[in-house]
Amino acid sequence: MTNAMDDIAENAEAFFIIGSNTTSQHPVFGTKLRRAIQQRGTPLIVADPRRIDISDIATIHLQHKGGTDTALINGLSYLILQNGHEDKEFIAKRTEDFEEYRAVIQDYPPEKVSEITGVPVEMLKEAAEIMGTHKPMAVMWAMGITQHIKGVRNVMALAGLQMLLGNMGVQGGGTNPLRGQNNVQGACDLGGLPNNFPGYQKVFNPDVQKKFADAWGRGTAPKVGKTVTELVPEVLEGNTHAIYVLGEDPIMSDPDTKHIRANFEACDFVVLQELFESETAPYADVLLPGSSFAEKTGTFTNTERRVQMVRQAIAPIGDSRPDWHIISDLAKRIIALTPELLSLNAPYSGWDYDSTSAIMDEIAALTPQYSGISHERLENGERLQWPVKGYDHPGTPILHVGEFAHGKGKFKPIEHVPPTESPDDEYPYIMSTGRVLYHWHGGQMTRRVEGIMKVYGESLVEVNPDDAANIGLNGGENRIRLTSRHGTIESKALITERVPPGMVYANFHFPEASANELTHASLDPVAKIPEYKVTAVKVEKV
Amino acid sequence: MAVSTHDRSALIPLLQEVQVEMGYVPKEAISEISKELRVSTSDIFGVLTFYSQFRLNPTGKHMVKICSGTACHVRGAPLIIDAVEDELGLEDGNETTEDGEFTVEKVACFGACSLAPVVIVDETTKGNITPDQARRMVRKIIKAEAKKKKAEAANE
Amino acid sequence: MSNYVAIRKWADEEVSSQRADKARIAIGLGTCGIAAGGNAILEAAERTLANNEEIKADVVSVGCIGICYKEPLLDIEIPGQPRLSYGPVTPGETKKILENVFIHNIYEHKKALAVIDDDAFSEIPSWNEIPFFAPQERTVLRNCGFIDPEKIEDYIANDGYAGLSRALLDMTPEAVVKETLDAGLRGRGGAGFPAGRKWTIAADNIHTLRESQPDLPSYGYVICNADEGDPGAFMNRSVLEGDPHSVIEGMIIAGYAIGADYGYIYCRAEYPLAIDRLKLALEQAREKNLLGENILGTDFSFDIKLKEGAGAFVCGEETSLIASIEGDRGMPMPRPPYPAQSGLWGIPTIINNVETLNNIPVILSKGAAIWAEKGTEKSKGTKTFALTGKVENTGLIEVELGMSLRQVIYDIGGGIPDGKEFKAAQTGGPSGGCLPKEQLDLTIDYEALAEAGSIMGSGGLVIMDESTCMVDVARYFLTFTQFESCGKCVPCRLGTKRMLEILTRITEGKGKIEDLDALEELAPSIRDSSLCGLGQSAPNPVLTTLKYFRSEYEAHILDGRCPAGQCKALITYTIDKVDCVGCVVCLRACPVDAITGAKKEIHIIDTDICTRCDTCRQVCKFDAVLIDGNLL
Amino acid sequence: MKKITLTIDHKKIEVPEGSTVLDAARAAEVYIPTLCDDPLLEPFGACRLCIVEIDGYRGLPTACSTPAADGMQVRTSSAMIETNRKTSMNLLLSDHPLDCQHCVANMRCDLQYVAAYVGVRGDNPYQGEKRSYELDDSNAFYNRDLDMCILCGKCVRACDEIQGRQAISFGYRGFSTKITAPFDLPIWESNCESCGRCVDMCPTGALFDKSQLKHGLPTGETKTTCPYCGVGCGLIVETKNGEIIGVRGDRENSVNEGHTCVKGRYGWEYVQHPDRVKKPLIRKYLLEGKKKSEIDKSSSDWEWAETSWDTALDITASNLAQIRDSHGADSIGFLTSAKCLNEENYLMNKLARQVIGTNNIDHCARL
Repeated sequence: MTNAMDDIAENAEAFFIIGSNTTSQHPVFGTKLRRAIQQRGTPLIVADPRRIDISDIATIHLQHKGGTDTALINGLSYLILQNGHEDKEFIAKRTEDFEEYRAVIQDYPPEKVSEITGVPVEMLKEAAEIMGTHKPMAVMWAMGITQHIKGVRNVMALAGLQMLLGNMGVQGGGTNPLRGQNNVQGACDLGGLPNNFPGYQKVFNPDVQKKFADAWGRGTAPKVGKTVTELVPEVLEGNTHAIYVLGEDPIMSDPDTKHIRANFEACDFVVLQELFESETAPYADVLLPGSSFAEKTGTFTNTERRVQMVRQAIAPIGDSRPDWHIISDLAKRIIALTPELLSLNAPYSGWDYDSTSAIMDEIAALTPQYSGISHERLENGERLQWPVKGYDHPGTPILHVGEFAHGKGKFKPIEHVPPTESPDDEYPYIMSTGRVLYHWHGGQMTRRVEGIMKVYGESLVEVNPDDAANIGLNGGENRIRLTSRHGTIESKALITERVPPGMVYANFHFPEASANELTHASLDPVAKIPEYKVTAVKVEKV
Repeated sequence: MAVSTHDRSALIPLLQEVQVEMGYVPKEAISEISKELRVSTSDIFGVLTFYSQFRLNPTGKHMVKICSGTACHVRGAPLIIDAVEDELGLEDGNETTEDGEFTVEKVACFGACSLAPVVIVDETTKGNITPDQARRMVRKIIKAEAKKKKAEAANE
Repeated sequence: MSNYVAIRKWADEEVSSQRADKARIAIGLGTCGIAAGGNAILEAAERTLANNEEIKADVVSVGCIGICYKEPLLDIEIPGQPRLSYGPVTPGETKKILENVFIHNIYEHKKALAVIDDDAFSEIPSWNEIPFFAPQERTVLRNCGFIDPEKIEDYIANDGYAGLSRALLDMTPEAVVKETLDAGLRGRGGAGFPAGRKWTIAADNIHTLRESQPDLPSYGYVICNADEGDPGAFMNRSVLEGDPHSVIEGMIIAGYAIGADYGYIYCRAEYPLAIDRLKLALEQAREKNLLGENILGTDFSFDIKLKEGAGAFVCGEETSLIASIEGDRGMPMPRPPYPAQSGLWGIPTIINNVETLNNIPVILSKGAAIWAEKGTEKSKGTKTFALTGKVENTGLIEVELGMSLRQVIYDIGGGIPDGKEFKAAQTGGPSGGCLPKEQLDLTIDYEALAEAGSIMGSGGLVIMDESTCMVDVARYFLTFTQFESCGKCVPCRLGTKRMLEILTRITEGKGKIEDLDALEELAPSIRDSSLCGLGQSAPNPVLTTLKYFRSEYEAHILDGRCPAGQCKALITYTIDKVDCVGCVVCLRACPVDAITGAKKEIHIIDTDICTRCDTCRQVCKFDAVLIDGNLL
Repeated sequence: MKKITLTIDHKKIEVPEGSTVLDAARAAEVYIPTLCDDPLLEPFGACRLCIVEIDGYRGLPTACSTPAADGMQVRTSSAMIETNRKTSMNLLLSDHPLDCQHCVANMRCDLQYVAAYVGVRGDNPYQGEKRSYELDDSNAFYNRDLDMCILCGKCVRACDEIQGRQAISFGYRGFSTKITAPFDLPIWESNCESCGRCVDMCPTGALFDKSQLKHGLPTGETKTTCPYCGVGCGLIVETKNGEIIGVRGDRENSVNEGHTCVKGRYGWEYVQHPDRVKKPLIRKYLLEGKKKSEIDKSSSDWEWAETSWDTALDITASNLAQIRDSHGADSIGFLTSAKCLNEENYLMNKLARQVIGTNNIDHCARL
């Protein structure tokens, strides 16, 4: 997020939520927005194919067809330009490539956009009018925008919209992707990506390579590694021989489950470090019992780049150990087998950490954004949002104030591309996937909470009442079978107007009916994100 | 500037309209108004149960409104209430008879205090009424209803 | 030449042309007129006209003139002749009177009540000579019963909207506020806060708001509190029904004075006639450019919306009323901020009651000095009262402030009926108190009433005689306040509940003498720590009855006796052996067959079966049914 | 922001303009009893316990609703104040079950505390009817016992002002006033999202977490950060005997100001779930030195064996090293975790890049 959550809730003059079921997935932030809408009267525009909780209080709900986000955003930009509501000064001073952008946008008049997206022209006009006259507007999105074959392009289109309106680098504005998992931000920040060392330092940059080789006593080849969606399928191709999984459940969360299973099955050596015998456990050779958040001390980084303390509340359960213990212990044992591989006198070559605080000090030394972060500062109650450029730097609640991190903001003209899968006679429904308020991700945690299971104890696939009638559901057991080109599941149906006709909505919280049995592995060419939001399926009564 | 299109102040007038139309405020109307005005059903329920004008259940076919204003009270309204409730067999604070024929409502004040005590039966207002007269007003309607039923039965 | 001159000219012409050639038969169809059978009179008049072609007249309904005990009233006005009032009339008498007057030129009739503003007939008194009207001063009720409330021309022809015209065309808003301050008009809704002071605060706040936030849709509101919730009061209803324009004019002037843009009339839904007449009046005023955009051609624009209350006494409380208009439960909010600082939707708002606003046009058209000639030093002007209960002449009255209670009850009210003794006068409704015989010479003004433990209130004045039980009256009011308590604050919600429980125990003969201590301990705490006026004043009926009628409480507790013969648990009905003639009327009427006997035999009441429903006593023509051995 | 100075019980205090007298008293650390006020909610003025005397003010204004003004002289205690507080408290308790021993809120009950402060004890001079309702245990996480409710309205206001949900409301009026879900139905049939904020704010035992029934009072508390979504709410984990017995929001964390969602507040049982893996597990074939390619996965070779950390880590280390040496570093992939600590993610990255020598590291950011 370029802006902080409280800043958005308090200072935005309008909200644009696209592809985020905010009140379910980021409930406490959703609540802040809801409060602003109800108490400050801040107008809200929601773009989502489904009726979601927050769209019920939206000023306008643009119910566009799944996979038509770019066209929708371009159409709004078209109208903003037509109304003369663009921020000419901002565009001139702080951006480049505007003319190329404008040229593409000219291809998206409201009539055409309405045709593509299914949103009435009047609503497009109304939304563009609000955007043009309520500045700053904050844009929020989540997986609804990114889990498409063109997810990255959607994000660029939104960045274009915000630059057009001059809503960047100001209080209450910005582009604000809402990060899903509690520490997905931290995992990205600290090198959990195949192309980046910690702090988004590129692996292919020789200076970076040298920096880490000098610090650690050994570096990697200057070449981008494989993403999870490439890595696993390469087992069967003979390229991947071992997989080490820390606290994830790829069998539940990765697309095209059948294929994933086959790859794990064939892998030479699988290490799983987990709390439970998850859906991935049957494929593991070793299962190392890690610890939950309550059993260890360290930090998480939230969606607004704020680093916060996690503190140990109870002793590790059984013989389980904090994960950082396990990793360091293992590292030391591997190094002991071939100590010659690294230069042991490099300043950060060693693994003898007495606490996570010491690890944070190493992070600070090697990660520009974290260079001012320490447990000590956090324990003193400081609010630190990266970049924190030194131990005396207060952090950066809003990014891009006065100047973009990389100089001028580049307008990227993005054309609409239809989704890979579209409904046909055999698979007439579009399935979208996501989470529900009560569950979390693969459900390993929430399915082990009694109260939550009482509330939401089985998989429910949302079906529109009209479709339910066509399928022949009569309010009895309402069991349905969903079949895609990739697999099949059975589930109970929840008949609700929240989904439009022609669409079903499934979650991946329950292994017996995981939506990912049906999804496909078409990947966004840049971010390698699977297209979870658009799968063609057929739906039958069981 | 905030954009507000949902005027909460329309809530009570809307509920009043429904009540005039239906004689009470049914659940379905509440959900509809809730969506229309974006006021939660719980809030609407709170409003409905606050104001004595609103009813959540249908009333009887005939309304007997008995004024309980001060002037009426000192001039014998409690006796009128007792008499009417006794005549209709109403007990335990029930307002509507089991057969759904009558609803008896105690009204704070009609503002016709100089004619206390006052009773309104359907469209007829009666001042300076005695318990015995009140009983007779009610009996007359019961008789008329019985006669009507008999006539209907005969026609069939 | 201002617009107003043209409008006035139009109204005068309309009225004189309507009255010049056609007679008018007016029937009082205020709520009380209807309750007294006014509709039957209207029908009788119309039938008479239909059957007698020679009678040429319009039959119209008018508001209440106030003399309720003579309802239903029939007024006849023939061009060139004074107006005559008859009442109470029956349908038969109506036919007779109309035929007499119109066909035979006979004006006298045993029901001839008064001649209005004339002494043309020696046999019929002029209206200001009859005892009910003679001591009254009519400012608020200046038009009630005289004009047709459904015709704006009637109002205008009687100086209506002259005050508005003067304010708008000749005065600055500041001068209008000053005029109101100078008049010393105090709020007629209850506590008597000076209206001008309220206006001054609101005007200042509106001014500041306009400077600081120049693009708001509105800056100030005027709310007319017409939610007359006081049981036993109907002054506001009568004014709204009989003279709706006076209130509207008052609101527009107030709006101009403080710089408001909109007004709301918050009217009881139980007053359907008032609502209809207000709606009509608003339409007419708009049509005549007296309301809406650029009123009377000036820069000032102001419009009024009508909101119906939904039945909650607490909405008389300013912050509750605002919550109610906003669509919420009428639960009061702590003050400050006062509505004049931050009211409806957070905008400065003044809330004035019907009678306060009704006085404004008079102050503006005649000037503060003339208006303030009436009344006392600190309580200026006149005040209307709903004189009801155990008094001979019930009705709506208006007197100069400073008149004594005795004058009101005996001179205007004609004393207590049936030769009974006066016991108490209740003023101020559930927020007020009961004043005993010793206070009969109390002058009616804000300070004197407060000192005696009651309040002026909005004008309910209920007279009680020896057959009224004061404990029961206190219980009655607490039942009311408990039921009407919004439930928010602890002292009011639970304090009134506990007081009510104690009072109920006493009336049921289960009281203990310590209960009186508990009442005396609870009352001041509820008064001092409740959130709003409802709770703060709820103990008044208990405090005053305890103060002035303590012996009656003690009789219930110590002697197990209700001196007034009202508390069912403490009384027995018997039949006097001497007076009973054995007519079997009571025996037949008894709904529980508690009476035995036969024709010409003395009847006997079985007190175990008797439910004390009072039916036998009411039907007995020989006063033979006694309560506790007494004839009540 | 403009500052104003006032005196509370002879204590001078400077507060920002817009503060209430109660805010000022809190800043001055002068205790004023209250049951319906919360700094996070709008002033309400229902309990009437925070009455004070202020020079130049009529009667007994409530500190919660009276704006602090420059030069104000406030007294928080006097005979008049004490008498009225006692009456209000006695009235409150006259409609409240007094079997504290049976109440979940015992010893963490604001009503109990304030009653003791005001000096009200057993003998209540005002006896009478008490409201009585059926216990509403329809919600999966918390119960509503309206007999205990003192109608302070904090739950209603929390649900409205903080959660923006309006699932509950004041219903009826007078003595019959109660907190209701729509149509008086059980709370589960409302649109309640079980965020638990009402429970958090309830000053009595009217709202309580089901978990409190089992465990009583915590003996330890730890401030930490929520393990669910990216918002990163501050939590306080309540513990007893080395176990978690409850979670509530951390008011001092500006991300959530004490607020949580249903998962954050009630989704902690998994930590202690019997399913937790408590010892390192390893496939038997590894202990027996067999080759994976040669075993039958349906045989006992593929069964789990509990083992020591040393064994598990040695076998893991040697297998990884051996695969690295025979197939190259890039034949190994690492999936790090968006649920783990920053420090742990850094170590995973270091393990992959430094120890193994591959950039094949990723996590479920995209999923």
